[in-house]
Amino acid sequence: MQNKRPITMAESINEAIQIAMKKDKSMLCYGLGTTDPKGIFGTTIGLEKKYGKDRVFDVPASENALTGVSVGLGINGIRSIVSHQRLDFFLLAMDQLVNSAAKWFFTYNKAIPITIRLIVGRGWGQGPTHAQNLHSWFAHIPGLKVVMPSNAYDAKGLLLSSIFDPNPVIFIENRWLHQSISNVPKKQYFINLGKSKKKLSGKKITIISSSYLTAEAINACKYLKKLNIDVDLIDLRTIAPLDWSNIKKSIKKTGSLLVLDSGHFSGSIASEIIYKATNECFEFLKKPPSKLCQPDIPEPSSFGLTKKFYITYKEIIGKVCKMLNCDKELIKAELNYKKEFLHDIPNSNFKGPF
Amino acid sequence: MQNKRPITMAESINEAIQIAMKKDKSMLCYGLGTTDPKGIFGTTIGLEKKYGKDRVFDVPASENALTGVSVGLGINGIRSIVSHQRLDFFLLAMDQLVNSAAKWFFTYNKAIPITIRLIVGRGWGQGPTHAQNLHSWFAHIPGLKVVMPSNAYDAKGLLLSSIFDPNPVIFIENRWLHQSISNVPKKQYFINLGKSKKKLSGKKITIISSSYLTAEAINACKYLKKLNIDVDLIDLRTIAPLDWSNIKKSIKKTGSLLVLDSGHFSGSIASEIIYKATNECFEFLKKPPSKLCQPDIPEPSSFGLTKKFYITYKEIIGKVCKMLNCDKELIKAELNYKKEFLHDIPNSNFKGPF
Amino acid sequence: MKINLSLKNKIKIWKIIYKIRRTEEIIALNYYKEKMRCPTHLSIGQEAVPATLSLFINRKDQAISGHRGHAHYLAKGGNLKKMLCEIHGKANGCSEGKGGSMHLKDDKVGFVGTTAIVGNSIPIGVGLGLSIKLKKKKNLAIIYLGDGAIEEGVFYESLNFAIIKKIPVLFICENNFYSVYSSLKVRQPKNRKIYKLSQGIGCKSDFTDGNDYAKIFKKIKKAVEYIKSGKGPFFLEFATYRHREHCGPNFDDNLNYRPKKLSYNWIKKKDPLTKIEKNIVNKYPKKIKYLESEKIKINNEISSAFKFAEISPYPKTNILKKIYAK
Amino acid sequence: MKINLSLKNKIKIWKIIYKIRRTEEIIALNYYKEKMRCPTHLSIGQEAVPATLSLFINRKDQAISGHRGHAHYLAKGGNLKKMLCEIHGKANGCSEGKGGSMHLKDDKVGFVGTTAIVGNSIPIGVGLGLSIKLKKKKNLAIIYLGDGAIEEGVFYESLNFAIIKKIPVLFICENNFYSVYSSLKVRQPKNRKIYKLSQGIGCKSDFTDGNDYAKIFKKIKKAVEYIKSGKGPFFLEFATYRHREHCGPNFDDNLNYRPKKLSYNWIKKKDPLTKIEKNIVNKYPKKIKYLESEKIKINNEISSAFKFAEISPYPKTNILKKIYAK
Ligand SMILES: Cc1ncc(C[n+]2csc(CCOP(=O)(O)OP(=O)(O)O)c2C)c(N)n1
Ligand SMILES: Cc1ncc(C[n+]2csc(CCOP(=O)(O)OP(=O)(O)O)c2C)c(N)n1
Ligand SMILES: [Mg+2]
Ligand SMILES: [Mg+2]
Repeated sequence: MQNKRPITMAESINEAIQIAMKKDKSMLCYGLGTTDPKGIFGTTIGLEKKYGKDRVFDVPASENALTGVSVGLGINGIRSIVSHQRLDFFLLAMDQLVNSAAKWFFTYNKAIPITIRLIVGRGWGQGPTHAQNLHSWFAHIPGLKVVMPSNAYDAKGLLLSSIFDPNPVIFIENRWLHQSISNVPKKQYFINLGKSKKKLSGKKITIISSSYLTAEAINACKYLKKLNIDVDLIDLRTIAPLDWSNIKKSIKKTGSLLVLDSGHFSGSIASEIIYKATNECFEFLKKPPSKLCQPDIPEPSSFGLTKKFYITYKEIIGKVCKMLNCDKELIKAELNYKKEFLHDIPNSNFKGPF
Repeated sequence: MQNKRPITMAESINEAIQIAMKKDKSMLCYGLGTTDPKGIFGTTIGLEKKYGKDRVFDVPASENALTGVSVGLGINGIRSIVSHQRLDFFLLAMDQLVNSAAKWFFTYNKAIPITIRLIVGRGWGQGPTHAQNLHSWFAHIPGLKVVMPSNAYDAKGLLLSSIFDPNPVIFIENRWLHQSISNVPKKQYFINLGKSKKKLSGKKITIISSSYLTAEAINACKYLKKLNIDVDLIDLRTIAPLDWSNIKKSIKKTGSLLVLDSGHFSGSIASEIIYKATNECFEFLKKPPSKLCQPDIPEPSSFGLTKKFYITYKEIIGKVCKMLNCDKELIKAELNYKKEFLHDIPNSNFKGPF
Repeated sequence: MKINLSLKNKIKIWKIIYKIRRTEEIIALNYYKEKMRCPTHLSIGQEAVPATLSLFINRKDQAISGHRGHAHYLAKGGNLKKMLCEIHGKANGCSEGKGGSMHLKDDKVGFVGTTAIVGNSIPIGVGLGLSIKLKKKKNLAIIYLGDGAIEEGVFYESLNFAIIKKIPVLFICENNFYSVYSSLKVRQPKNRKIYKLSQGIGCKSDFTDGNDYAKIFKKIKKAVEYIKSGKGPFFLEFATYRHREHCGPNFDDNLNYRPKKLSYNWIKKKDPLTKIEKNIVNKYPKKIKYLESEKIKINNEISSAFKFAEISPYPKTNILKKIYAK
Repeated sequence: MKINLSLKNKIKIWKIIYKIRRTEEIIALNYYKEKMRCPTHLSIGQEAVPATLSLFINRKDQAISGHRGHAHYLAKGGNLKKMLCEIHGKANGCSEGKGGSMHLKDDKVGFVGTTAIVGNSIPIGVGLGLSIKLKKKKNLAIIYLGDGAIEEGVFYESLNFAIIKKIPVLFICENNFYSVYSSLKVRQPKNRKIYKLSQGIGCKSDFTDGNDYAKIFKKIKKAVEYIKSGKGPFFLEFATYRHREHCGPNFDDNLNYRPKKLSYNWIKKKDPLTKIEKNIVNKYPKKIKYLESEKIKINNEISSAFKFAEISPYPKTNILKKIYAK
């Protein structure tokens, strides 16, 4: 049983790094802002002081080189965790990621233990180059693992597994989750990469989600419950490797599939899941599987332009009801109960400007 | 009617660039090797002499900066065509491609007319970082167009359209097609981006292909014909935008779908097409749509390791027959007629080492 | 070039500095209202360089900048209303609300844009310069960059290319010693000057105090002459300082990431606005009245622009459909 | 360091140069058979630098290189059979046939790998150096790179980082004036020396003739001493020349991309093998016999290794399943 110890995901990530730094005395933790007063949204605060300047350090704005450095360290058996405050910045490092890190083990039979933390921005006017969800890029590259935690508890166990995985792991954190709270054991624990998590059990429809969308999905399912729609909700946890066997089981049970994906619509990982579903569960499908993705549009900055931009519990409810042909009036009535928050912040405590 | 004028795709690309350079007197053509004696597999030969050093030039090995330069040129209305001898090298330029080129029009309402030629290596021991097919990455990014010609005729018309398109266009050339020959009119002609091409008309199954795989598909269809399987073969020509309406029509007719994709299996554009097919043509599908992709493995270098690595007409025939439940013995007999070529070169004229 | 640092020109510089300063202060003052919902990097303290540069360039010269672009935009003559609308995410914004504070442009005055990825705008600026050269115009491209941006490989690649092709680009590096909270110490070799580095790459370069309009004036004059003579790019490094936090409206020296003495020296003793205003007032006391009346005008312009932004409508979402140019 | 350029050491250098030269020539001779089915970049003409360096390093020093890596691999003591097997795509290859000529490694002698993307191995080498430093070892990391590789921004980023962290890295830049067919003229500023550039970035650096073992010896000695004293990286630029085409077994000066005089001078007059052999033979005529007998040994070793590679089996395809380390 999990004890009651509510902490934020930022804190649970910090704990995971600390446990790892203690377990592996040679492991490094670096990246722009790692040692600064804000400590990457609080996730790296205190590390430099505890583990020393040799192991925890700030770096120049040279994303590509510093990715390559972690490959060199890995060749010599030194693990590293490298943080980037936005996924978008990491586009500068695609050569080292794809041509070096992802392929070194294949080519040279030498494990490269790197964990690359990428934070995905959202809201508060982040705009076109501070909020990209490009996880499907990473999942397309053989040799990489891609982890997308949805809560503080998972983040700790998944990050520990990522750090001690002998492969390059892309660990994607949605910025809106850093302040989300769950009960997190103090001790170390590992959550297997490649295994999904059943969040809710139901019979009417399978919903697949990951990262922040799991929070919206859970919210949606509460309302759907009131409409007598019980959902089999699976949180992917890792999108590469994909836990296909659990998804398959669920689809066979419900015969209906909705995949949520924060990436752009075209070329999303959602489509890959739907391909698999169609290919392997064709006879079980009662209706065409569907997906909700972000549109094929860069994120605009304006508060006025982002109002309908994100997938929220409302869109999920709407989509499920459409798929299952529910009574529209009923849904509307249910939804109108819900208080309106500002759509570009996760809660009233959330403050810009960064 | 197309006149008989057989030339290679390398030549037809060269012609397209020349036509464009004449039409638009300010347009530039650059990239590593553009002016060298080999002229990027023959595609840029003679250009410097005809259009001058100001407009046609070699550059330092600085892929990211030179992509940004083309954005700056585009802002001032100067078109450019930038060539990269391998797609893999272009991974260095993802920041400028995704964060600048793809988003400039969205953000600033200013068209950026760049054509980026990426050559995809294959065979002759290219190995892990000289043969990557990452077109699905580009198709995932809003604002980019992605063109993948399958023959000399298409290449000319598509390249002209790409160059005069006001958007950044990724023009992907499979190296094995450069020496492929078709009848190509001397004059200029444009092939619309976003429109596919019906290569064969049939009723039993829809096959979707692009680039070099179209050649293999055509080959496969010849054999399938002998087995009384007539195929509706669609060459995508451009994968972004995708010509969904034509694909849809075909699926409704045949009820069966096989998508060929030279990219890695997971997160392929093939899955996106299959998602659309399932979502919009569910009731027409007689069987689950299927795809053939390259495996989720980097390309190995060894002749011995690549033997079964690529999708050839044989795999296509095998897959179609499996989907349509044909007689296996018959297929084997048919296939054994075919003379064996070395699998790591497109034909006996093809020579390494680069 | 025949430009002198006459009283008239000093006043021109002062006006721009003052306008930028006041605009930024008004933004800071109102940020708490949560109507400007985007990351916002203020230029307070760093106004002297773009203001002085404005004497040497016209709207046919093209400038590009990064995340901290307000001062560069305004000094180039960028439309104040459109900037404030953009920061407010409004339809009248210079990027129609799509980009926010980090995406400013004004085509009418040759301000081509700003980008939010460090170093990202540098090669684009070189491309602008190359097109100017190819079109055989006498203008130049201006690339604003910070001391952090020079750490990105693309800076090095871009500078190398600009030198080879003798591209008319003026690199303006505002070295404020910090990249977010990180001091130069953890990012660059000790005692290596950025302008010397640029020289090592092969570019003409120079350095001066970026809060001293007179020194800036001299250096820019020389650099612009050099570029206009067709010899290629010039790299100017200016030491300067931001007064407030990296991103956002507040002061943050309480966090102690910058030495107290350093901040005191730059903020209290070397403030560029104080410096130029004092010079004018001391040397030409008769001008005090004029300055005061100008201040009123400028403040009025700002407050009416600010109100305009506040009451402007949000953009229609159909503009989001424009993903491809036609 | 107590190493002198004694006769013994000259012979050591000569042996390595000779072995590399002959291996490459045998590869070139046999390439037409189409059994070595991968892009292959020969080192003929550029053997002197890695051969001389080998006197100063041992198997605990780690080297990394790029597409033209044969000489670096062999000079570091890399297994000849495994290299030839790799080029032949055989199971006994040093990358089990997965990488080909452009992917060589031999862990036993500290040859960590080569990569096929220009500039790509540079930051990896810096990472190697950083781990050596963190483990408080006295060794160094060696990064081989060409004059083309320094054009990639990642070179600049990596060098900057190595300097800041005082990482024990020896940068060995073999400047053969060309990147494929492109001369330095179209790629780098006129009259800018690469070692001066590195100095501008903040790195200790030096330059010499890379075909003259005696000069190389002196410079490397100094550089290695500097690095081992803990002061950080050192950048050495060596002028040298490739005799054959960029990629493949042939001569290609008929294409006229290199000035005839330049080629004549470097290939005919400054050949590094001829130079060192002449010196030994002239100064120590008694050694002629020894050299001849060594030549036979080396040639025998090469031809038996070559045969071994030719008859070795192809790898089993199940090795391709190893995408993730366990
Ligand atoms: C590629 C990239 N890495 C990191 C960031 C985060 N970031 C935003 S501004 C900034 C500081 C840049 O420092 P400098 O160039 O000196 O500009 P200043 O803020 O001091 O004006 C950083 C690191 C970014 N936007 N892009
Ligand atoms: C990023 C990248 N761009 C281009 C190439 C193509 N390429 C292969 S080798 C080479 C030449 C590099 O020149 P240099 O570093 O001087 O090495 P050299 O071949 O002269 O030994 C080039 C451009 C590549 N492999 N990677
Ligand atoms: Mg700064
Ligand atoms: Mg070279």
